[in-house]
Amino acid sequence: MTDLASIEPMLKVETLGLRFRNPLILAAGILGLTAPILKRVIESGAGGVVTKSIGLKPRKGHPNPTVVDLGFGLLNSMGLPNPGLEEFMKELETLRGLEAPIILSIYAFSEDELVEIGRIVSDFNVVSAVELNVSCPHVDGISEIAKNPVLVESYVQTLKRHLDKPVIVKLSPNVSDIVRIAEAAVDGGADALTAINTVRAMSIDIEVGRPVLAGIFGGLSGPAIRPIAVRCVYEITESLNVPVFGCGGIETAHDVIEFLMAGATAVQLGSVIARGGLRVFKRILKGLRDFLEERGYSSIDEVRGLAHRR
Amino acid sequence: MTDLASIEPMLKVETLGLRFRNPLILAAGILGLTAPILKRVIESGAGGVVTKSIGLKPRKGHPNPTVVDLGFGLLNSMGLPNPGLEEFMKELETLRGLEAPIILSIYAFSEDELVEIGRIVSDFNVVSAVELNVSCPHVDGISEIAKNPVLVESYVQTLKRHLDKPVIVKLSPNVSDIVRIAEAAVDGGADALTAINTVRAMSIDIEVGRPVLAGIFGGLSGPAIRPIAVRCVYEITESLNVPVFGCGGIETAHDVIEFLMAGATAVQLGSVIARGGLRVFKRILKGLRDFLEERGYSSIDEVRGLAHRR
Amino acid sequence: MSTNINFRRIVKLVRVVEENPRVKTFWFKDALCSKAKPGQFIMVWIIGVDEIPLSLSTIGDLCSVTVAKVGDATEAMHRLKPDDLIGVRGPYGNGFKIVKGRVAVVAGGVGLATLLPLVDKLKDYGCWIEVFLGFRSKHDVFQLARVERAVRPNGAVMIATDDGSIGFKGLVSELFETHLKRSKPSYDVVYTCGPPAMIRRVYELCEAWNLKIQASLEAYMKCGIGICGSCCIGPYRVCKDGPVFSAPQLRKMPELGLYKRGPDGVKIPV
Amino acid sequence: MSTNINFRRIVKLVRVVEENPRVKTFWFKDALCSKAKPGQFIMVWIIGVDEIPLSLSTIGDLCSVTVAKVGDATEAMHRLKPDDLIGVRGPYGNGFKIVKGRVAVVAGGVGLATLLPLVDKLKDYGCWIEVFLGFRSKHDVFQLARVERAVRPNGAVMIATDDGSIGFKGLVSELFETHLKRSKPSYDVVYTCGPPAMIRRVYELCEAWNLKIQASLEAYMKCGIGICGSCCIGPYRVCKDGPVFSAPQLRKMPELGLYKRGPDGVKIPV
Ligand SMILES: Cc1cc2nc3c(=O)[nH]c(=O)nc-3n(C[C@H](O)[C@H](O)[C@H](O)COP(=O)(O)OP(=O)(O)OC[C@H]3O[C@@H](n4cnc5c(N)ncnc54)[C@H](O)[C@@H]3O)c2cc1C
Ligand SMILES: Cc1cc2nc3c(=O)[nH]c(=O)nc-3n(C[C@H](O)[C@H](O)[C@H](O)COP(=O)(O)OP(=O)(O)OC[C@H]3O[C@@H](n4cnc5c(N)ncnc54)[C@H](O)[C@@H]3O)c2cc1C
Ligand SMILES: Cc1cc2nc3c(=O)[nH]c(=O)nc-3n(C[C@H](O)[C@H](O)[C@H](O)COP(=O)(O)O)c2cc1C
Ligand SMILES: Cc1cc2nc3c(=O)[nH]c(=O)nc-3n(C[C@H](O)[C@H](O)[C@H](O)COP(=O)(O)O)c2cc1C
Ligand code: FES
Ligand code: FES
Repeated sequence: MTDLASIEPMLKVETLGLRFRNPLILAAGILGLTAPILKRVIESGAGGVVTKSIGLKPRKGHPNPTVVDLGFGLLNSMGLPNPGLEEFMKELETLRGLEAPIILSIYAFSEDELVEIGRIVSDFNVVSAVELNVSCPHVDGISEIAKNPVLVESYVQTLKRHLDKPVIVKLSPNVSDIVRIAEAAVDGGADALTAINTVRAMSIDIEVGRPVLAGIFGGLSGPAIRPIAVRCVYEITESLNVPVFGCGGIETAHDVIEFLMAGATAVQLGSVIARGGLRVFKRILKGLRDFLEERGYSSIDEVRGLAHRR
Repeated sequence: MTDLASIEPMLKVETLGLRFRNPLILAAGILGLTAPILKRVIESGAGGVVTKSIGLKPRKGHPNPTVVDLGFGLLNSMGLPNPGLEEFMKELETLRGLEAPIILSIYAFSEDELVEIGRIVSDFNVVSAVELNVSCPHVDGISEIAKNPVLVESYVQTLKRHLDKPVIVKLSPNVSDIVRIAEAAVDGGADALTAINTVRAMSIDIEVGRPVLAGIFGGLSGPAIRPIAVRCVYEITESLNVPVFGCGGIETAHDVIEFLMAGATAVQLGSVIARGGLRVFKRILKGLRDFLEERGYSSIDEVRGLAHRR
Repeated sequence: MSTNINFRRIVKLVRVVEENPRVKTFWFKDALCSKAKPGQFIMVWIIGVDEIPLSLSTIGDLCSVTVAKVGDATEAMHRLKPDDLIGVRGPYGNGFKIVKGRVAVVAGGVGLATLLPLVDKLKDYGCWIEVFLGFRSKHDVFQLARVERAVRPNGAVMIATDDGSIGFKGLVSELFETHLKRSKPSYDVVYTCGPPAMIRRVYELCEAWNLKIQASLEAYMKCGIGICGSCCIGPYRVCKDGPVFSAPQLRKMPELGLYKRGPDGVKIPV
Repeated sequence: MSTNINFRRIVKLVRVVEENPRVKTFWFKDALCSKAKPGQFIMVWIIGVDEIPLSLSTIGDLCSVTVAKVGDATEAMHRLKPDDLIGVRGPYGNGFKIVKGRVAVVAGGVGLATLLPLVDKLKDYGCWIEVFLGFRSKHDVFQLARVERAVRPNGAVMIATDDGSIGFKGLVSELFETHLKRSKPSYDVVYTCGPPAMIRRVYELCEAWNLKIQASLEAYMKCGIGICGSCCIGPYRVCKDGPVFSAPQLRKMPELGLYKRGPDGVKIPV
């Protein structure tokens, strides 16, 4: 199974005018803070990578503790630490000629910031697409955006107007009606959606009577949120005809198939890397190949959306 | 530990003008469809019980499969099966003189229905309080109510106007801002809140390419949602001064303390009964007593809200 | 493979046997079912149709359920062919407690399905087994050879049919009563499964004759794991506390054989 | 008790020892830390203040961390008294690989803390151990007796201080270089921990003298479990792939000893 190339025909995904050799994409904020580790993730088998969410200015993020393992999921309140766009583009410069598209995740506190980001990134050809994070549940000024369809449409419109690359909008599950927000994103010009970001949550250390995170609230990820994420992907693809990257609690090839059947175009992996390391990519790829072969499917395109049949 | 009476002074909860001998209340829709099993739950140690959600007319609920175990939680789409209010009141008639308050859970598709329910239940003294379920995530016509603050306020107001009993409003986590909905409920006259009902979710059986539930979407309960529920209880009690029943994923005395520290007045137990049986009440009560004694607390009142300290 | 019995497994039907025009047996392989106890049941997902409780009628390397056609779900199941898929979860419930000695087995109709693995096991334990089988007519008899194989030479099989087309003419409870009166046998236990009215009658006979009873009951089920409350009879959940109940428990079920509950919890006279 | 090392345990400090005005050792009991390997670290929650990585400086029934006061979190930690609580998770990281034979241990400042359990263990394995310790001045020396006990009679301890107040005057890397030049020793491995510039120099010396190296590195950490990316040096995560690295890995870290990264990932010259 060192031979990724041989399984590419079964697993490749073409979307947004890009070619992913397989549907496993590194999720935003997972490792993607430096170029050498992104390169290593790609060498480990990822079909694509999303970087850490980057803003115009450097940001230290929330104080520690920022990540807690709850067993069935992680709770994090990283708070979008990042070195700022300019510094980060220098970092990415070294990443040319790799076998997987690089998607830059960005966030902005205002549409003015988006205009500037769009202009700067348009000419930066290391990056194939941009994922707009409007959904981080533990950063004031960001978490609110994803809840407001008017704001989402306007943000996406502004970014699209100033950015000459495909835009993926990353949605939040912490909303009354995710389809409504998805529609707003598409109306604003989103080329694709990612569902979902983490679920707003918290945990208390009862020995000391305090929240376990310094930031009090955090985002829940991992297996616990998978059924929520699958529901979101299904609801969106039931209503809208737009590529959706499924994300949330994926740990196995089984889980990937579940998201594909729910209608996802490809998937993103996050928390699983804490438990499974970078080996997860090859392990899951092998599992996908075995699943397809055993059931007589010739490619993942044949399972996509299957659960929508009536 | 057969002696529940001896630990009552540490564990009793007085709220809504009612006296619960301990903070462990059976959650709505768990077993509470017949009188003899409710009686058995109380004999097993529950400090109070909430019945199955009852409507004006009998309702068969969704077709099977309606309950699926995902390991870290349950997914259900019961669809509010119940024999209708009149039939159910006959059922409850036999439940007098028990050691724990009986809370009637109700739902209504319109305010007219609420008026009628309020009138009927006002004189029914088997029931100490009413929990209004506006939050079932898999029944059209109900799941929408909890998302709309105007509707919630109006529903609660109508019920309060026609019902001479304390009203608890059961909130949904499937909203953009649970505090806003909690406020609306309190503005409408709610005497207390329950947080949370299940989280809208789904799962797909990849062997057959279909949703695992006949109803496609269901509600996620159990450990997976505990950090979401704790967050909701904390957010509400941070903003509002109203008794909150914490509910979601509680399995151990540890979890109960976590909810109390988050600000809950008492808690409700649901899914844990699938794995732990009716023994869970006594097991948790023993755990609570041990926790309090080991840490030198004289009652649960001393831990309540502790995590809100700055 | 997971050992959580609640996780649903999709299994392929390896064989479908028509027992009689109303009853079919469906064979499949499932590791967890292979370890079930007699009297346990599984929740069977008839894909796209329904999920219903069915007793395991064979427990072994291959397992089976034996199903009477009585409504939508069972009719759909009867249309399934070898290689078709079903979903199973479980095994659930307490199952029968094996009592070594002299035992009676009283089965009504497809209730026999539930008792078959018990009879197999009782034979292994060397019990003296007297089996009373009730059917509508001789056309409804099924798995008789298997029962006779299990019982011989240490026991007896007696049959009652409503129309008298074979054996005793009348209800199996009447056959059982007649036998009790005539032979005054001292059974160590009476196992029974069948329609609720029959079970109630057998239970009453056991009370009168001072015999221990283990009765497998039925009730409408949704969750199968003891939380939804739809299967309650008296203070018991049939899915979790049962489906097999003893006399002290049956005494707390005044409704037994009088009414059952529908999916909505409404009482339906039986 | 759970065996998930990621679950945070609240432990009581049983003893706090002042090693020197800048360094204290904190003792506590924790089952999972008792099973750690030398060179592993834990994430310590200084409640209400910060969570920081600290190497285990003793691994046994009682464990310890030895902490230099360098900023807010470590200052707050220095204010803690016996019976105060801290949170711990881990142990994390790969730890040192034990090489039996003739080994050098090169420690700079509080980097010695990381190497102490290693020295204890090397002694158990009967290694010949030459320890090179670097401090600012004689007032900064700590745990010297423990090191000497572990080394004697099969090895030697050499000290360097910046001000020459004890031992060799100069950097410990200079002392090590001098020793290499003079004695041309053939170590089976060189273990090192200390400030990045020192590690870089020791690494260069090992490359030049063709010696195997195991260097324990530091980087800013948040998650400690290999997903947040804040501790990356070259293609490696210090928390998960490290903190102990060998020469082939160090060769892929051009930034080593030149710059480190802050919490925001911005490069800071060292
Ligand atoms: C523990 C247990 C073991 C059983 N074992 C067997 C068996 O081995 N063989 C067999 O043929 N039958 C068995 N049954 C009965 C079987 O489950 C029903 O016959 C079947 O569910 C009927 O479904 P239907 O849609 O075909 O009929 P319907 O037309 O829906 O109803 C016919 C009858 O079946 C009952 N029923 C329908 N759905 C359910 C349900 N989800 N749970 C319980 N009862 C239901 C109805 O209440 C009604 O009395 C068992 C039932 C229980 C509770
Ligand atoms: C694997 C590992 C093992 C360590 N073992 C020890 C040890 O045994 N004894 C000891 O005294 N020190 C050890 N350290 C260093 C220790 O973590 C820092 O000294 C401490 O975090 C400083 O916190 P502060 O708030 O007091 O200082 P600050 O004023 O915040 O910063 C001082 C320095 O500490 C670094 N630092 C601050 N926070 C962190 C963090 N979360 N992760 C990593 N570095 C940080 C800063 O980058 C800066 O270089 C270790 C570090 C690592 C990575
Ligand atoms: C430590 C950590 C950091 C994250 N940082 C970001 C981020 O910067 N931007 C973003 O859009 N999502 C971020 N996420 C969310 C993930 O990209 C992903 O949406 C979420 O974790 C669910 O996927 P998972 O269950 O596979 O982890 C982060 C998640 C974790 C656990
Ligand atoms: C099988 C099942 C049925 C339920 N029925 C109801 C109901 O009728 N009314 C209601 O308000 N909540 C209902 N709930 C939600 C529970 O009361 C509770 O809010 C939820 O399960 C979270 O708690 P838990 O994690 O302890 O189960 C039901 C939950 C389950 C699992
Ligand atoms: S079927 Fe749900 S409790 Fe028995
Ligand atoms: S500290 Fe997060 S990856 Fe190392």
